[in-house]
Amino acid sequence: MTDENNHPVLIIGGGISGIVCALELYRLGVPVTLIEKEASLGGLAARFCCKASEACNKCFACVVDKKLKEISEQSQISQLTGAEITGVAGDQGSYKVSLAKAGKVSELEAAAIVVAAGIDPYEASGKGEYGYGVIKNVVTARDLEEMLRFQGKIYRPSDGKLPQNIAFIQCVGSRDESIGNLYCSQVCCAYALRLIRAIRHKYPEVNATFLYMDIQPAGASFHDFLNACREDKGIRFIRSLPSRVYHSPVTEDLRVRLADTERGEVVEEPFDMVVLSVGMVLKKEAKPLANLLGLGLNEEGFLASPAPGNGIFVTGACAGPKDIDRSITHAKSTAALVHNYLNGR
Amino acid sequence: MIKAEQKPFEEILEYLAPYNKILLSGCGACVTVCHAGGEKEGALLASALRMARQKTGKPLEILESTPARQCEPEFAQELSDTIGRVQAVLSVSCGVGVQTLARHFPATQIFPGVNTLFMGETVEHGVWEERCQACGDCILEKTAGICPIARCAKQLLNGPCGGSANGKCEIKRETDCAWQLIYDRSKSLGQLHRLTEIIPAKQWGVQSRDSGPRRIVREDLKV
Amino acid sequence: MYQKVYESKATAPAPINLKPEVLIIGGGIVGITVARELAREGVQVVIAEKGETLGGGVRDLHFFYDRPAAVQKWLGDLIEVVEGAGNITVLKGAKLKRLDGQLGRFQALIRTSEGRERTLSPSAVVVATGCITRPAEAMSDGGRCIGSSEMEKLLAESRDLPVAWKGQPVKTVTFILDRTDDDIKIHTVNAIKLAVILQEKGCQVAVVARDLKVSASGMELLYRQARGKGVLFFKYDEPPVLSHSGDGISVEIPDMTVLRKEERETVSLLSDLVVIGETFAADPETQELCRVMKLRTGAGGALMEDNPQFLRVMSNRRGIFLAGACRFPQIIAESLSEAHAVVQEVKALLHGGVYTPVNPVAEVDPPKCAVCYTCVRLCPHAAIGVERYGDRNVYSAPAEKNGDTLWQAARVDPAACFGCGICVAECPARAITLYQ
Amino acid sequence: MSTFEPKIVAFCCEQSGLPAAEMAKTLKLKIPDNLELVPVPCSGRIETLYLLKALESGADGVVVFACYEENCRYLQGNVRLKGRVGYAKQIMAKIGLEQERLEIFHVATNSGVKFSEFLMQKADQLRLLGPNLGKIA
Repeated sequence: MTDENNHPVLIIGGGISGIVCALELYRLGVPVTLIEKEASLGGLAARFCCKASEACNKCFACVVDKKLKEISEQSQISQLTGAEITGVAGDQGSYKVSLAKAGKVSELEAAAIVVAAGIDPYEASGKGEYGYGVIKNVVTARDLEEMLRFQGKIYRPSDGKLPQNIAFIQCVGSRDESIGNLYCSQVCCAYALRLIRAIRHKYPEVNATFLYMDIQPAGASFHDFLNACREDKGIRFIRSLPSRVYHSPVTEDLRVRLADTERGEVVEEPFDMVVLSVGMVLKKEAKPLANLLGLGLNEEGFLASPAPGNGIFVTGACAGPKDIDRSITHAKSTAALVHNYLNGR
Repeated sequence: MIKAEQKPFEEILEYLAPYNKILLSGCGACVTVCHAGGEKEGALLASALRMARQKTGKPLEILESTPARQCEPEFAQELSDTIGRVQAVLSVSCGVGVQTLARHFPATQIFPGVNTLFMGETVEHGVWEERCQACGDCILEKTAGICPIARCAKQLLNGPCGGSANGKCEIKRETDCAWQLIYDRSKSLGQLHRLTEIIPAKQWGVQSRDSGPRRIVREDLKV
Repeated sequence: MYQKVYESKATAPAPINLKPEVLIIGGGIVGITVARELAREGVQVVIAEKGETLGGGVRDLHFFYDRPAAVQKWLGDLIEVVEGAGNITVLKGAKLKRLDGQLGRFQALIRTSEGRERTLSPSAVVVATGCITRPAEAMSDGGRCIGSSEMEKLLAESRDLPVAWKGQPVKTVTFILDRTDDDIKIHTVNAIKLAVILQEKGCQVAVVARDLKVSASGMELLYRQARGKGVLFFKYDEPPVLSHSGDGISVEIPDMTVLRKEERETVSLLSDLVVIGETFAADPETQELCRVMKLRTGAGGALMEDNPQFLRVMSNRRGIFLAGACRFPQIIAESLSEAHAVVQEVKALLHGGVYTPVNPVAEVDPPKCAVCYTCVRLCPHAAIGVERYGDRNVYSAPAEKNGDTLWQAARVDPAACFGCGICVAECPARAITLYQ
Repeated sequence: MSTFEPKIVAFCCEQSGLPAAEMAKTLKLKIPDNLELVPVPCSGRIETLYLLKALESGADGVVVFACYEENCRYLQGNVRLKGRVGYAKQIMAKIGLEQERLEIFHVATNSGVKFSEFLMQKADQLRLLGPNLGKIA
């Protein structure tokens, strides 16, 4: 193992962005220390499921597992899990970072720091009208991802049965003045539609209703994918965000109050399950970290890009909502910039 | 090159029924290129035969060999040791290779594993089409390099016939009319006048098969 | 035998030397950004631009949506840096006619508009050819219905003056989105950006769209800002109806804010100008470029399908990278992110100056090869060619090259081989082995 | 019949099937007892002959864990494989072997659960089908 105190680049955050950034810097021969607060690397995206239907739907979740494997085989990259940054001293090109790992405090020197703190999914209970956390059969898309990834099936939390009729409510925590999140999380339309297609492929009998404001594109093949969704008879598109989800404590069935644009009236429609497409917010722990590093927040509440030249970089979704694909591209480009910086350019 | 395809499996199984040890001999030339009888296809056939026989409770032992070209005597000779150890040979080379083996191993049954179909070209990967019927009297200079004997359903020497419609053959609608192709290519070459010339009926007698196989003899080459 | 996927080999493939020379095809924003970054690293860069000027599609833009700077000034400064850099050569009117060889020994033949030819031997090639824009199908007479880039130009030229079009003042402008058959956010970004500027200049602006694609950093805020300034937004399910009305165009659209269909009134937006975003399409020349470079094309003739394994910037061939709108039209910030990712890939490739194949590599046994071209046709990485070997004797050919005899066999270039084994499985002579 | 435990040969693409197998192992999911994993760099590496040879040399069922279409690391590997499996099935039909004994199953790196579920189902199916009579023990 190389001397841990002699790593010029410190990457904070072992999610997909941090991992890719570390791997890319390693390819350029730059010694890296990757710090992750949790017990293992991977971050949020490592708990997503494959959303393929007949063919790959380009959700990029498999790439995360692949990169995770790549870095686990890379003993040259120093990986500190379960470690937290407690202090940062020094400036430009010569930082002293204190970190706590398992109660022990140590200090690292770094010529550059990359912040890849990541995001938290929006805490859906903040939108009380949808009843998340109160009504059993209201789940988040993230819950659904984990069901599919770790159990390979979907079911109603109340009775374990396969829901026949699911409503997907978009923009939960995004584009929402009432909670102060004035940005589009950019990923939710695509992931929700991909989940729907994956579920409909596995269970053709399940119908889905997609309740949205505007459909946001995601990548080169999205156009064809969206057309396939529109042609799918089992997916109903309704441009209306519901005002409330009610539930029957007896049957655990749900009623969603929405404006049905097809019928031209406000209805309360029954569903077996409601999935909230939660958006992104800056990771909770990123704010104290930003304070330590003297980083500000931008208008959308994500980490603002620091002024160039002081050796601090921000990459991935903590700099603004990004899907896995664009987080990887961003992390790669950050690696090139860090390398430039270290070479005095 | 020569194009071939594998014979129906049941047919092969049937004539191999009396044997329990055979040689499957492929060929590294034409039948390899058309994926009919090279090492890969030969091995597949061997594996299939072994399993089919195993199922019937009468196992078949198969030795495999793929000489570079079965139609040369030296390559055929290379097989003699192996052939001495088997009861019969299944040759997945063209009909020529089968006969070369038959000539060199008079005491051994040689069975064909493929049907030899035609001399043709690769139209695209996995698609082959007939181009020459070896009439022995080439007229391609008159027909803009497109052979009506091989490609016209009626083998017309002066076409097209009345059934040609929209550039397609009347016998099989998806086939291009050879004479339409000849016309189009002659036109683009500025050689349309050649088509006003009547091509006389072929002297089939010159290269007749009524006295047995056609034969080329180069006295200067003989040893 | 079915377990035998690899053979082991004592001798590893020889490392391939890589000179720091890179060819960039396309001198748009992505091409020049990659050039500038690589040149800073000491790489010799040649930009082959098919037109006579650098800048590409960004030349049609005048305003950023997310910052106040002027696009043309920014672009001009960048071009100046690139054209002034000692180790960047810019070839204009240049087209790639041939690309032979593989990683480390690419041979590129470029013909410039004066008919001169240049041969280059870059270690890596970056394709950044962008896309083309076509005027959207608008009203047939072309009057009062303009493209988004024409509106940008109009605004850039009018500066402090009120907006005028063909000498007539422009008071009302309507942007119509989603008339083109694609799902990209550029149109929304441009429309809202221009709507804010127009509204500030005293025009009444409306934006009519099926979906407002605000999935870009800061766009939701800009959208709010636009509404705050009085820009009207209408959404439609059925495209709006356009008709001439006096001196202007009337855009008619049902008021979707009323839920009951039968109660919806038709809103008529009388507009001095209607702006429709241009269609972005793959450059038809991409097809020829792909043929020359043996690259794959995806949907609509753009470069490369959307395969997650390629992480946006890789192509099917080792040492060839893609970025920007030649793959998929994006907003500037996203294209630049890809440009820097390409820089990273090229830097990582050239790092150390040699490429050593690490993956398994396929190898043809020449005497067994029937030269059927199966592998050459099927290799997804264009790594196999039929080459002449030294000895004409088919049955004892050494696997060394010596170009003066006739006998040929397939040969896998170890630098270009990805080690997938597709050729191994397809070879009808079973002449190819995967060595680890 | 009750003691018959079918042998399954599972070709696993190293880009998808193998990581899925590893995930199944990590999550301690059930897999059939008589399973032979054959890692391949890409499902495109699997020769038609390998499929038959696996059956010939003792497999009761052969499964190929390949990447989803449009997600092949080598672009065409899984598409070429599809053609070969089709060809192998034609040959199996001639031999008189049940088509269920050979199947492609698409997975991704993160499909550990699917991997396990599919194999358990396959084993049940093969148990009902009985031993492969073409195998040469």
